[in-house]
Amino acid sequence: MSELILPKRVYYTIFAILLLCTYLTWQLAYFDLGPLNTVAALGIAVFKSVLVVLFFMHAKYSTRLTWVVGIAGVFWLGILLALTMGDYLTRGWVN
Amino acid sequence: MPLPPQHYLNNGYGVKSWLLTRDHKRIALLYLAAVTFFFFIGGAFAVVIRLELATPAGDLVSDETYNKLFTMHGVMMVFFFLIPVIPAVLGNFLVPLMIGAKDLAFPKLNLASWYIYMLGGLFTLYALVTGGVDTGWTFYTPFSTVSSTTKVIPTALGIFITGFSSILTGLNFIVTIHRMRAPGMRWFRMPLFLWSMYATSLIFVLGTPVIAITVLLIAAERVFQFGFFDPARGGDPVLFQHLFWFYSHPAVYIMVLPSMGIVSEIVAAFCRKQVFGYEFVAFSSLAIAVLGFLVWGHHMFIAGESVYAALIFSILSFLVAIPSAVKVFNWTATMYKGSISWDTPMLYAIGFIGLFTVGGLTGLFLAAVGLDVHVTDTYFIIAHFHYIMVGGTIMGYLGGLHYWWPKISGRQYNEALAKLSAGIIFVGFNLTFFPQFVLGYLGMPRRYHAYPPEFQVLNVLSSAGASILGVGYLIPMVYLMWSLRYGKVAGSNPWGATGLEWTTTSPPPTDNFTQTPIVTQEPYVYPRVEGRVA
Amino acid sequence: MPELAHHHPALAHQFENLAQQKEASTLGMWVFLVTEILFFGGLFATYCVYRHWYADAFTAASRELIVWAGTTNTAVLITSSLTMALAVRAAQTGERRLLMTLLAATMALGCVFLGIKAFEYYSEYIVHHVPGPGFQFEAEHYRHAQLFFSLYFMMTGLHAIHMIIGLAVMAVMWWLSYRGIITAEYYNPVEVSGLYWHFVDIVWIFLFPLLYLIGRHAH
Amino acid sequence: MYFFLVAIAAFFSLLIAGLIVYYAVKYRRRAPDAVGTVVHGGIVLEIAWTVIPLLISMVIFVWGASVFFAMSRPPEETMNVYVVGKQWMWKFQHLDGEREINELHVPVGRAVKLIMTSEDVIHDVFVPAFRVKADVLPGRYTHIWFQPTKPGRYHLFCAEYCGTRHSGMIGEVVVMEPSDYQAWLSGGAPEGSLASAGEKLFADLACNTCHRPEAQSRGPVLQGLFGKTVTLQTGETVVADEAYIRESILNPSAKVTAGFQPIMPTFQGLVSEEQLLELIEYVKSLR
Ligand code: HEA
Ligand code: HEA
Ligand code: HEC
Ligand code: CUA
Ligand SMILES: [Cu+2]
Repeated sequence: MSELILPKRVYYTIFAILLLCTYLTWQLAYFDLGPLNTVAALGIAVFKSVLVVLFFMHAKYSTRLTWVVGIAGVFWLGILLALTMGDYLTRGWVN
Repeated sequence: MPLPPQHYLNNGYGVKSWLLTRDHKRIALLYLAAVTFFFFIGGAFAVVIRLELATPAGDLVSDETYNKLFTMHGVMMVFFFLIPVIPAVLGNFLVPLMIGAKDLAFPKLNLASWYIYMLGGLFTLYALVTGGVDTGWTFYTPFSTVSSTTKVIPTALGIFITGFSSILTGLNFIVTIHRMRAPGMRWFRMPLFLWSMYATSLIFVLGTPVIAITVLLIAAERVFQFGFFDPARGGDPVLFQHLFWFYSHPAVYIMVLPSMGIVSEIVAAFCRKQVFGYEFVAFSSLAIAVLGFLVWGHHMFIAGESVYAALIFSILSFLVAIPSAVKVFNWTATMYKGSISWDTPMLYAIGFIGLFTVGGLTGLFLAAVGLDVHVTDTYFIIAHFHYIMVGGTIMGYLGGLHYWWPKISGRQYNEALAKLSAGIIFVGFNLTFFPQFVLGYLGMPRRYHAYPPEFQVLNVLSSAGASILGVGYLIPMVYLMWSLRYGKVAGSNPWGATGLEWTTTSPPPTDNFTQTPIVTQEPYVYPRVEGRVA
Repeated sequence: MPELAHHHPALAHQFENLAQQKEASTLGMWVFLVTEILFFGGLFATYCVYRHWYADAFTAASRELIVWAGTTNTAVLITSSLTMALAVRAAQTGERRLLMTLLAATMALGCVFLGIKAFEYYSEYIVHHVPGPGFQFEAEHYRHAQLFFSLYFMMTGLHAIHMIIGLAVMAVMWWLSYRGIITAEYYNPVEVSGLYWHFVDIVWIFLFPLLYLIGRHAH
Repeated sequence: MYFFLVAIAAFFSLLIAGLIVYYAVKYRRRAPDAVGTVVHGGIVLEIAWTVIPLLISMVIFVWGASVFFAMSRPPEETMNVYVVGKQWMWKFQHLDGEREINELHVPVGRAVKLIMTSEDVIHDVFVPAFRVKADVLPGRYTHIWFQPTKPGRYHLFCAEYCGTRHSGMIGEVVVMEPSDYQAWLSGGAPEGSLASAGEKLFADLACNTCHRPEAQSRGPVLQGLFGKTVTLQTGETVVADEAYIRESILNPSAKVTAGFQPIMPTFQGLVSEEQLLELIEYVKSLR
């Protein structure tokens, strides 16, 4: 069994970053950055979840297969969103 | 030759030993009983549909009843029969045997998935006996959410629940195939059936959750009046179709891939020959599973999706046909210079290849947008998918059932009767569904309870074919049951086939193998018998 | 295969050894999480479409949500993820008391989250933001704001159900630790439940900006 | 195109079926323990039967796509008919006010464009003889067009399942010689053209209090609006088509025209689908 015991420090550091990000995304929401608001909000969310996945869920220290599985999930979500929006964004182009 | 003294069937009797079993082989049989039950319910609906359509006037049943008939026919056949049938019956039975494991990775989950399936089935049966549903198996909104007054919610919940049984089965197979292969069983030493089960499981896992949330939204929309798909509240009915087909197109590959796996096994076994282009067949399963997710919009060409989306979905649909073509050609090439025996499973496999080809090629008609406009929502579609699902998948399933029946039951069925019914099914099938291609091209719309008189001749042909087909399906029921008691004992490898499942006794012991097998070579290697090469 | 030296009581018959069992159940959980991604994916797709169509109404409606509650809840959940991660670590090192404390803390935080959520639901109920015949909103965005709130309740509601399931799982884990079944040798159940808990956290990490934040700045 | 595809399908079906049967007979098992000859896979063959179907299918794709493109672009000059689907009947409105139910009269030789919407669920107009079909959605306008070439009566089906009487939601397209068509037109009770009905509504609903021909009104000038590109408050632009006018009436605040306040009330629930079509036709007629 691959015993992997991370030092507690890692968890605390990640936790601190996550809280910081939460504060940041909350405050940023009140500034008008144009379309960047959405980008920032989602970018921070992605960053946060990547941290959770890598450290809290130990993906960083897991097998390749785990990576493949996780990425596949996100990729298929991407297919769903991309092709669906592909329809909505091109509606009414031909008339 | 007697049956082996100890096997999974005589390891405990009584209801409890079955209903609480964790043995994948017994669970497979539980599934077998359940799916057969649902098949005959769905089939009974089909019988009434065909009877009604024998005359142009809507005289046998009312229009309301007719709509419920084809809806329940579609729902039963798709969600409760064809999707689970091969994975949950033959897959459950064979996956551990074929990779040389004692059981699936999660036996309790496996049993749970059967109960979940039954619970979903009960919901749907409840909907059925308390009035039925009339939305079509596609549940298009806003009809299903604001207009229909029938039992949409219990049916939706039934499908929602059953979805989890699919997910658990798929998850179980994926983990089992990754983690439980016997020593030496490398990926490229796996039988092709396992590749197809693996590909199917991917679709289960990636697609099913989306249908789950979609039918949940339907139920929520009816209960809470949410309006996601109701234009009167700002929603878009076409969005529902996107979500529905995101699952339901890949689902058609759930239905056909396992059957393709079976055909690969049968063709190899009855030609006594390695499958031609093994790697290509294996990878084409994965390719179908992946590409299958990119084409769902081809069900919506005229439904109000954008023209560009239609074109993209069209071209992708052609791409997904290529791996299917690869498979068909490879099977044919496998037969070249084989030592082909004409046993029943092989007859079914040949039937599969032929009918699947017809069904698949007509799929190309539909994928060509310009042509689909004319034939969509007509009997052409009905014929297309029955060719693949009935002519293809069910043929493959019956082939597999016959092929592994000696392994499952330890006994042989009556070969003459089996050949006869295979013949009847083939003839009845073509008579039922070929006329429907013509009907569709002439413009007869689907889901019609009455139709203009000029379509009658073809409809009568189709109804006649259906009755032949029905008889063809009943015969195997009889002789397979009969063989359980009176069939002659089969021995562990009646076909002289390769594969780990044939190395253990028939029926296999509860733990499958007395010793964990060690695999040393590729699949389908038939030893040369001195000087007797055909 | 020769039997392995130690035959742990928790080893199920179909596995050769504990390592194989652990790998199998971890993989199983990851695969399950993938299905969860796509389950929520259907909702995300719905959200994208309507946010795209009705940007103004969605902005107006999202401004009605209680940000401080959402933000606090995010922090609460993140903290519970920390206690969860530490709980797994405690299980690995075999510190049983600590493990039980941390699991209890995780559950407590989960309850706080649900409490705040319930408070939010209640506030929205008071101001007639629950979709249906009683829904009230400024006339200009009435219909589409209702769509937003439908999505809001659907998404957060499903998330809350996942939280409740998570709490039940944690309760079982606590019981297992209490009974001494979880040991440094066999801690896999805790680890796998942890994966689930973190996943539910991640879903919220996305729901928070999507529902509460985007579009808040205007005005 | 259909027959080209039938030919391809027949060719491959027969090829496969032929080969299978031929092999099955030729290589049938001669001795009970005989095994097959080992034939190793051929990469050339594999590539060939990957690439050839790919090429064939791309040909089909391009062909199908171009047919589809032609279908989705009506010619410049069309005779427009509005269609409203409703459980379970078809309502047709000709521009000059003629209304029909479940029957559509058109002259031979003219390109006809149907502008379709639904009052309740999704329906679908399908005229097999003209090879046209399109879903009819509530809350939206979809279009098809066709050019009848021979007088006669043709089936019109509802091809999207829409409830109990779906199979009864049928009608006929009656194609007439232009002279007969004129006679038919004048035979019906003239209720005034669609646009004039719309004009009356426009006054009844008090639209004209805000929308006047002069530039300084409370609402934008609608003269010449149709087909123009409108700039919105958000800076985006939209083309003023039927869908846009419809939305402006039902949900005015969704797309607010640049330079105006969102003061226009919604007419959701006040006007029926048919009245909407009249209003739209009226706005279109304002040149
Ligand atoms: C098991 C089920 C199954 C399978 C496998 C398929 C396979 C395919 N289907 Fe089918 N389909 C259905 C079940 C299935 N379908 C159902 C149920 C519906 C209707 C749902 C409803 O509305 O109720 C439907 C509807 C449907 C439509 C929508 C029609 C409409 O509603 O307007 C389309 C359109 O593109 C389509 C296309 C295809 C294609 C391209 C394939 C391809 O995968 C086929 C690939 C196979 C081959 C091509 C044959 C083998 C190849 C050769 C012999 C070599 C020669 C090949 C070339 C030259 C390329 N199908
Ligand atoms: C796995 C899928 C599957 C299977 C196996 C079948 C099998 C059959 N189907 Fe089905 N069919 C669908 C899936 C399937 N179908 C779907 C998804 C639809 C679309 C639904 C929709 O539009 O929403 C459809 C629609 C459909 C229609 C179109 C209805 C319409 O649009 O109006 C027709 C019409 O002929 C039809 C016929 C048949 C026939 C004759 C069989 C035969 O193969 C059946 C043969 C079986 C038997 C005959 C049973 C044998 C048993 C007995 C004879 C005993 C009888 C017992 C009692 C009476 C107690 N089907
Ligand atoms: C109270 C005044 C008022 C009334 C009554 C009114 N409108 Fe409007 N209308 C406006 C204003 C202001 C706008 C521009 C702002 C906007 O787009 O919402 C507008 C925009 C429009 C537009 C879009 C025009 C463009 O240039 O983009 C159309 C079409 C329209 N109205 C049609 C109608 C019809 C039809 C009626 C009657 C059924 C009607 N309106 C009644 C005030 C009014
Ligand atoms: Cu209207 Cu079918
Ligand atoms: Cu499809």
